[in-house]
Amino acid sequence: MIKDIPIIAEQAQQPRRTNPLAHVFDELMNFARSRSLFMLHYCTGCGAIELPPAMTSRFDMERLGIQPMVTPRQADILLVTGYVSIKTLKRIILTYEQMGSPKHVIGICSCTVNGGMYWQSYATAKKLDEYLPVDLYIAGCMPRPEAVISGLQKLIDNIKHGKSDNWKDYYQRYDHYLGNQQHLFGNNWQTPTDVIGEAREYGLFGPQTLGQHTELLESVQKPLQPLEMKL
Amino acid sequence: MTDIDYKAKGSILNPLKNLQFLGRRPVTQPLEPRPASANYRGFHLNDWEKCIGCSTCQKVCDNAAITMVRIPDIKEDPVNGIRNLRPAIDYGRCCWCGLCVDICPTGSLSLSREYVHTCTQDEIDSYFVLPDSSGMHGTYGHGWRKTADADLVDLSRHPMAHLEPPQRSDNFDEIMLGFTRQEAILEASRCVQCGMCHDACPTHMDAPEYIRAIWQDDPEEAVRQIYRTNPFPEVCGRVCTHRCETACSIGRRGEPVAIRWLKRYAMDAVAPERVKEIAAESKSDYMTGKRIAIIGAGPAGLTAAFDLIKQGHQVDVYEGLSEAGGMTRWGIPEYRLPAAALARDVDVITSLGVRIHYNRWIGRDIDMATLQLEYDAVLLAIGLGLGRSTRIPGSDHPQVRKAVELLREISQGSVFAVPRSAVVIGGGNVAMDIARSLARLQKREYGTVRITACALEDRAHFLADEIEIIEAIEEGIEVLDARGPQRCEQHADGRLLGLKTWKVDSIFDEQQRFAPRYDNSDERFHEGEMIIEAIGQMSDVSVLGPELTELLEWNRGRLKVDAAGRTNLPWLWAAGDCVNGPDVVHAVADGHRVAASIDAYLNIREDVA
Amino acid sequence: MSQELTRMLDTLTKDIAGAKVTLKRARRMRIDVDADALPALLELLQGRGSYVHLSAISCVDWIDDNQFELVYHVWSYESNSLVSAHTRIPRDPGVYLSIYDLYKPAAFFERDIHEMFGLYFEGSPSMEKFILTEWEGPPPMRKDFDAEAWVRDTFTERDYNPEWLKELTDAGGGIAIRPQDIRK
Amino acid sequence: MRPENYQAINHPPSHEYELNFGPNHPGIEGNYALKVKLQGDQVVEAHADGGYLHRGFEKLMEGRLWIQNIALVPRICVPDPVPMEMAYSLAVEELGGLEVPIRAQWIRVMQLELSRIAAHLFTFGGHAATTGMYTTMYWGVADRDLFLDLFEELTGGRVYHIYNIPGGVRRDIPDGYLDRVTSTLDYLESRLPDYDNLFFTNQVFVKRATGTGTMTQQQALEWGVTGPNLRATGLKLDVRRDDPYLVYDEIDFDIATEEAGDAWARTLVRRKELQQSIRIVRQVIERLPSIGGPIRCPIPNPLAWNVPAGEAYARIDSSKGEVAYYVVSTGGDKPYRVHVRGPSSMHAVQVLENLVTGGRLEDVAQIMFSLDACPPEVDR
Amino acid sequence: MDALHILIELTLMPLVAFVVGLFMVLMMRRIAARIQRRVGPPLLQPLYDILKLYGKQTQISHGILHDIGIIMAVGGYIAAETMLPVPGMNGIADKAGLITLAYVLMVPSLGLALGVGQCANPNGSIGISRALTAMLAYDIPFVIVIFGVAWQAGSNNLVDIIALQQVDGIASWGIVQTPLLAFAGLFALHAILGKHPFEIYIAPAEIATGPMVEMGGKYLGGLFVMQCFQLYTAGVIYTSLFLGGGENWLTFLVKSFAVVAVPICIAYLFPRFRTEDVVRLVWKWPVMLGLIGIAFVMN
Repeated sequence: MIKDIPIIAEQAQQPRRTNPLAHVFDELMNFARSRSLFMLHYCTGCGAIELPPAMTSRFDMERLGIQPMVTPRQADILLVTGYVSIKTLKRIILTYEQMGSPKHVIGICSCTVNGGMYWQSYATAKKLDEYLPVDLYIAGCMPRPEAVISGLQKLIDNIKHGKSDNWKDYYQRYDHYLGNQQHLFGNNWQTPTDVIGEAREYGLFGPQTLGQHTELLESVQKPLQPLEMKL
Repeated sequence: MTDIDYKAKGSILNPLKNLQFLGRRPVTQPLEPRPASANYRGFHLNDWEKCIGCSTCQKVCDNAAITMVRIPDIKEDPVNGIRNLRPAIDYGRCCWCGLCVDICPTGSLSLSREYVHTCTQDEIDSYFVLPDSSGMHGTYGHGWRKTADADLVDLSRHPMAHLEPPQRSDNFDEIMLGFTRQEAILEASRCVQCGMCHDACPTHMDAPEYIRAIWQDDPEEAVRQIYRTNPFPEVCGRVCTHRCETACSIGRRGEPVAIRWLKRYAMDAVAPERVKEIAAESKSDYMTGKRIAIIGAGPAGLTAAFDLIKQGHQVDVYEGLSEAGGMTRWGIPEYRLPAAALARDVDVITSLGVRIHYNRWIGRDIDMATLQLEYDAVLLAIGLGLGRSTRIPGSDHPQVRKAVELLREISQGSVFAVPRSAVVIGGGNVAMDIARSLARLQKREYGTVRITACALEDRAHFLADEIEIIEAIEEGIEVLDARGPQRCEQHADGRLLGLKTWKVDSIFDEQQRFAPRYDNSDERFHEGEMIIEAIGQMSDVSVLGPELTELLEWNRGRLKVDAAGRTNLPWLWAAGDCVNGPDVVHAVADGHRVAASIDAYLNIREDVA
Repeated sequence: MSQELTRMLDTLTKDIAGAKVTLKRARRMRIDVDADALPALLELLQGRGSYVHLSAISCVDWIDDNQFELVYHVWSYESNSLVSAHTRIPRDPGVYLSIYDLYKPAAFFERDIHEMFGLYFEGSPSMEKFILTEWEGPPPMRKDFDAEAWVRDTFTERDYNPEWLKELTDAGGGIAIRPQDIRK
Repeated sequence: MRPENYQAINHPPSHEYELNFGPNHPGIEGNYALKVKLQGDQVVEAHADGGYLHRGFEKLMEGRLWIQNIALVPRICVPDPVPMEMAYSLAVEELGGLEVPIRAQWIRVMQLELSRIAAHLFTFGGHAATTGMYTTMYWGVADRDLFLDLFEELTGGRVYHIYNIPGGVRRDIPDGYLDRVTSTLDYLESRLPDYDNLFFTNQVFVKRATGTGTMTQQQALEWGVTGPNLRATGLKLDVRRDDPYLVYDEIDFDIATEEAGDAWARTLVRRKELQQSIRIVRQVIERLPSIGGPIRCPIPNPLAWNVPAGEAYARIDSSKGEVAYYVVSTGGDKPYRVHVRGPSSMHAVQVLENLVTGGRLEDVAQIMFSLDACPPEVDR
Repeated sequence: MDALHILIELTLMPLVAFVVGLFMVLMMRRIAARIQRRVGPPLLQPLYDILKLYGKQTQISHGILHDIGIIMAVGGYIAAETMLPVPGMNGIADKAGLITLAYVLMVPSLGLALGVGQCANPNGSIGISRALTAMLAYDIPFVIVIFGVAWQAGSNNLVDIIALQQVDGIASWGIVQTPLLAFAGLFALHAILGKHPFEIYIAPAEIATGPMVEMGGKYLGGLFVMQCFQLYTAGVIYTSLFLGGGENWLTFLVKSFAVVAVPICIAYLFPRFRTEDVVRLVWKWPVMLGLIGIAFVMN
């Protein structure tokens, strides 16, 4: 029972829209995007303990239009809160690929930058940006809710000005990210999402989308069993 | 506090009572970050004025987040223990535990109350920060900083067993009894391994390494580390001027690690025979056939001998007196450095094959020209055997003595009339040595001590070690500061009465030249049957003979040598106190330097040949 | 009270060959026992000594002796005391008996020790991996697994190059001691 | 999107199907997973799946100095980190023969109990949220934040205090701190009626929690349940009483118990413990000013500290249950082995699996939160 | 009334419903925030959310039924809006009766069921089965209430019912005339809105937001729009049935917002029931009250 799941995406960016209203529309969309961020409710690491305070009454993220969402399909921002064990990293990548673009990754705590506290641990990945494009880092171990909110304000600002589009990089340099993922997870690594196909759809297919790592992926790829699909 | 029967109390309408919150103010904080608490652990601050670059913070950092960065603008000052390194923090590692602050020996590091930093992927380099006192994004004031009750650095030294004044004041027994194993390990554990001592030491002893070895309860390894750079550990373990301890980073705020005593502990803990084996470990099997003569069996000469013999050269040492050690043998009293300890050091050196010819006085028993002919190289390490005179009126009286000469007599056991009272001129270690030696003799002979030591310097600037002064006072010696000697008063019968001094206003003039000014209204008289001048020593260069003296170049009364210790004559080197002034460890360093130079010279000559 | 406890334990263990009871401090007892006798000891402790709560099973890798030490910490709610039963088994082949039928919590600890040390427990309900399901290396808690070296081989460190560092390097300074330089 | 990956799940003939609870699931505390096999909405099988938060603490600790580990240990249980620091410190103190000054012990007790209050408030919020009552969560977390403010003032950190080191605590209490603790406690007490109205006497919640995840005394003992969960089955057992550490034997408090052993009883035990903790902290506030002296005994230079060889087993009652550290030293500057026994390694694995099986899908999350399981303790 | 007029009304009425619905969503979130002691979202937050969701670049569809399901969900409500009279506009309310309205209101749930079924996510399936159970539960009191009101008014036309209630001021309002039915109606309304304690099919902690689990982008946007319509519909139906409808726009809006505020205020103070408890409760109290109310009406 195979179902066809088409992607209804915006057409690849038009070369230059002549309609002056289009510009206004883009601005409006950027503004709406910046003021409405759904955050994926996924406690990947210990920094997540400061998210409930940031969400709840004392620091109330909803003032900025940010609210937690439960499934990746609905989320716009993925907060990677601290260290990512290799086991979790796989889920984070799956989750990230399932999120709808435009999507943003925020690396919280030291651990997402250079390993942090667990720099000598065999169980955690050290640099998040090797595996996923990161839009923003918030320093701290763990950052206080105020710091998280300041970071989110900066993200809002960047989105408003159309600057925060690192998610495109994942499509444009998929080979690079896939290579790092394969290095860590082994050569049999694959995800249910067809990133290359999506890159074509979005007009984000770049010279580095394909490469030796995607070739390797093609060669080992096999249809996933339902249970494996869910990992 | 009563227990509530929650199930019974509950009504379905209970929660509706909380609709009151519709009318209450929210508890939400404003969006701007709140000021953090007074001891918040935020981003780092570092006071560069206080920081000495010891990199202890780097060692305690559990996340390997600290990198030491060299700042070319800051001047290195190894003698005072300052490096031009400053810590840089990787906030991709840091966990803000504040251990670096709590252990910082100088107290320069602290954490600020600033906690917000965000950046995009392109700005990720901003996670690597060289903190100074201005904070990450502006000064937010100190948060977590060092407090007295939370210091992780152990500021006080472990006390060593020693003889109390009643036990020691009438004999020449060694005062310091040495660390026990437990004490040594505890004292060694204070070390933070910064290596400031290594940099400050003239001979660059690997103090952090041997301290670590002692802490690991491996004294043999400690001895091995010690012998890499110093063949006089017994001596240096007792009477070294310990510049290492001056530079020690722990000493910035507390008592420095007792590096000198630890060295002595290592030597005490290993049997002399085993020490010999360890010292011989790196000796070359190959004999070069070169012959080197060394004049003077003091620390400089013997160190050079030690190095050269290990490189396979044949070494002959000519010593004018009956025992080796030079000033360490004759100039330092037994209670500070027992002759047996020195003998052990010398023993190790001779066990490697160094031949020492005693009682061979250059110019009397053997002359320089002969040496030049018979040997490939000659090293002059004759030390500072003569005392200087103050040349004040009356100083030519026979009972006005030079400290070095008197000390030598005491060490040699010569019999002389012990004065009932004495005045020592000088405030250096030699002055204290002679004062305390005489005090012991007085105590033994007469049961009382009547000795006055008067120094030019005021108490804060005494040249002698603090502990020497304290112990001298404990032993009943009157130590006076800022007294300028003016005249040795004689009785009409020629008997020496004592010394007249004036108070010193200042010692140096504006150009920092020696030009003492006195306040003659404050005149005092110090009674003394004997006056001992301990204001400095000089070399007995008469051994060179007039011919050689003419040939050599001189610099203000001292032999002029190049950086490697070589004189202007190609076959002649000079080393030790006679070149550098009095300091044991400096002499050792000099010995190494000269030995390396001689070795290089001999190798080149061999190549040419 | 502790004296009584030790006496009680002494009588309890008198039939068990090689069992040695030491009182470490108040409420902490240590029993060293041969590997063969441990299940019997635990059965006695549980049944007659009221040590019903298995607090933990700890494993220590004594690689120099080529042995694993297993420490069973059992607590008595009646006498309020902890008995740590120590036993050693050879590191190779690293197989031991499960005590699941005595203490249910053993299932977790034995499973944990199995994946962390590679020590197999016969009779344990599940020896499947739990935490390290996606780990392919050797059992990581073994002393011969050098985690830091593994990390060095697998990951790279971030190479920062901020402006201030460039300026310092140009001026003749720059990075002097990296943190990894001081680690032996 | 690769179409073949979107197959429907093949339902087995018995109409059983599997559902993954987590790791990304709001009904799971932290990053943890539960694979449940369902028949209708009846759970027939449950398998816990951990390791998402695994960092290899025990390995890391073998590679760090004794003192460096104090920065590491609080991370083993994020919502309630203080008992971790404390248990580690107690074990090292026992090994090193360190005598902790009395003042430090009282400060530690205060810190432990404040941490318990904060953890319980957090748990109430989480538990309420699993049943959809977010207001309790919003309140609970906001009120917990006031306690984090207290911690921040005392220790310099909101969540990771890194405040206890072997030998004592790192800083003395700031001026006027005890007054602020008192006023925060007063505030919390004044809030308790609101919480009672909203949550503890809320009949809908009572109805949901009663009979959910019930275990008997016998089962609880057999499964190695500890802490509030054990006390909810009617057993008056508490490490603070039975195996007193610090100065708990000088402190007057009641052990809160309930009989039923279900989610409701567990919540109520925590509610009562909250009051007991307030009581304990008030006793500390009363006593502390009269206790002078240092806050730490002298410890050797942390860079060269060889803790004498030996082994120690330190137990502590955290808000989740029995925390224990088994520390082995061979006389080196680093631990030879540290074994962390987190209470959740029982609660989140065996106990949870047992309680969930046979229950309903809608109760899974509630059971997990009512057990107050803390996955990082399991994963370490 | 010519066709053009009807057409204008048919366009305007959903638009008005949407705008009012946006503010109802805002009110809901603000009330929640207030009870939870926080500030809450800014004024236009509901609009931003919808705009953003429609502006997402990735729009993942799980098949044609998925699309149709959402269209049904939103469309059902749009159709319902045209049957709810507002001051000055009756739309097709005078042509369609209450029974039609009740049927139309079932369309969104069914549509959602259709769409979610396509997603092949077990959480969604469980969620939708719960949603249908809930529908089954609340429809019975709802129908009873409608029946009672229609019996009382002697008409199943909302325009007539409103007109009847406006005859004599407050005294003629349904809430005064038939208080039991009005209470049952409020109960049913609460259940229709699916707010706590009846929020069984969203239940994030149990089934990770149920039907919404695979919805992203504009599909979720559709659900957000649907939520606006849902709140509006609930408020307006109840206002029309029991509060005399809107004499003018001001009273109309005040009444509708007030009606919606009641279940929302309650919702944030209660946890959710289990599924069977919902059914049991909804079939017990509102049905009982409704039936008694009808008995009174029939007398």
